[in-house]
Amino acid sequence: MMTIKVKFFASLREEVERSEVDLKPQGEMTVAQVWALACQDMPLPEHILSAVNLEYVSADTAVKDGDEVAFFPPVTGG
Amino acid sequence: MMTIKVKFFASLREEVERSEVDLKPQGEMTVAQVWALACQDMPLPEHILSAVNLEYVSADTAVKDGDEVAFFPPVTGG
Amino acid sequence: MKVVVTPDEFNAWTELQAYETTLTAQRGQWGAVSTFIGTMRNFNEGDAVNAMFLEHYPGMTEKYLQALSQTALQRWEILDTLVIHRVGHIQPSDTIVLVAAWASHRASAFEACRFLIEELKTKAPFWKKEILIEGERWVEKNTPATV
Amino acid sequence: MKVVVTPDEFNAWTELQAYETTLTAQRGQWGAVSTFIGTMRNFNEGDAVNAMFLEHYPGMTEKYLQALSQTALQRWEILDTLVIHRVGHIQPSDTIVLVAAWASHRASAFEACRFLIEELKTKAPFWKKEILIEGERWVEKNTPATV
Repeated sequence: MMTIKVKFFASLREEVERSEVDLKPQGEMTVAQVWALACQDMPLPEHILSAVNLEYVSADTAVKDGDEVAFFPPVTGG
Repeated sequence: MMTIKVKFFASLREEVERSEVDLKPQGEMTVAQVWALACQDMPLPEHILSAVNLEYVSADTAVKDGDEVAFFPPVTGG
Repeated sequence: MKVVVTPDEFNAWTELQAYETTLTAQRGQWGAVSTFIGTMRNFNEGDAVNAMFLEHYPGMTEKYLQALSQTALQRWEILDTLVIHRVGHIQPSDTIVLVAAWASHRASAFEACRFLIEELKTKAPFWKKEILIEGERWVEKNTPATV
Repeated sequence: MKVVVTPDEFNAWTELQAYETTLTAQRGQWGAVSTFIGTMRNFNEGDAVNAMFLEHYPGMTEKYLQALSQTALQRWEILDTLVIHRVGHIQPSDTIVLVAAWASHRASAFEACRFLIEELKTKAPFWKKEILIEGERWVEKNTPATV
């Protein structure tokens, strides 16, 4: 069994009504599958960005045990 | 009789060995003629810039009584 | 090279002066410094903005800005960079972001500085929430680079 | 808008901070400040430079820089500008020139700032003489905008 930490930021955090959740999936997963598991099969919105271990990744990236997966809306800093 | 103040700057000032000269020409003159009168008919070097009353002008600009005419090399500030 | 993400108010000019005095080894080598400072305006898209909350992704934000500064240092002939970004609760006219590049010549300084702010604005994980007279709203996108 | 031509050493960051505090009416309106600072390097064209003498045309230089600032204020959506240029005897690492533009958005700030320094370098009546170990030489041309 793996442990995956999932984080949500900004407007997405408010939408999914949580900032962080720990998942314990049985087998290998992609970022998209992590989203589906964390968000009860709500579709992953197209504009949402994802990161694994603090680096941008695409939704088909494989996730390993202990990874931190983050989802967030387009950035607006500066 | 007119009075024209002529100024030279930087390397040109060193070349003509003076920074300022007052001319008292008899009649109307262009900037090029002011140069010729001030510099004993030495040809006006092509790269030399000229100004009348603190504004850039071309060598064929007419000069009036009381004007300040300046000649200087390409600028290198900043 | 220095990157700071801070919840504390900062004065851009004081930070620039303080950082520059630490560049003792490069003194006399740089001839050009280009800086950009972003401050909070009291209006946006036609509405008065009373305050702002700036969220970030602790860890990823700093890592992204470090990598961005390294990229700038590799891509242009520049000697050093400074990036400071504010997070948390922000008041109008507060400084939000400061980027700076020191170089021998001006073209590299300007280009690296512009690169830093454009990349930061489009890719660094920060999110602005505006506090208006009537409620709050997340900023959905930044002003494009051309405006 | 302020233009200063001065024989006195100045600290760019202190001047920027001091000038910005006078912009009380525009506080909260600007969101972007772009600055460029030119300092004296201790080398040029492969030679060590010990000192520099910066000549100018008193009267015309100030007039040119005032007109240049006005042009920038008309051509871009900017709120204010600051230009300071040193003249006379200068030592390596001294600040020679400072230009700054305050604007609502960053593109105007960057473009106006770049315009100010490029026009200043190619048209404002200043001339640099470098004092080398073996004698002096007039600088014949500035580094082009693209380097």
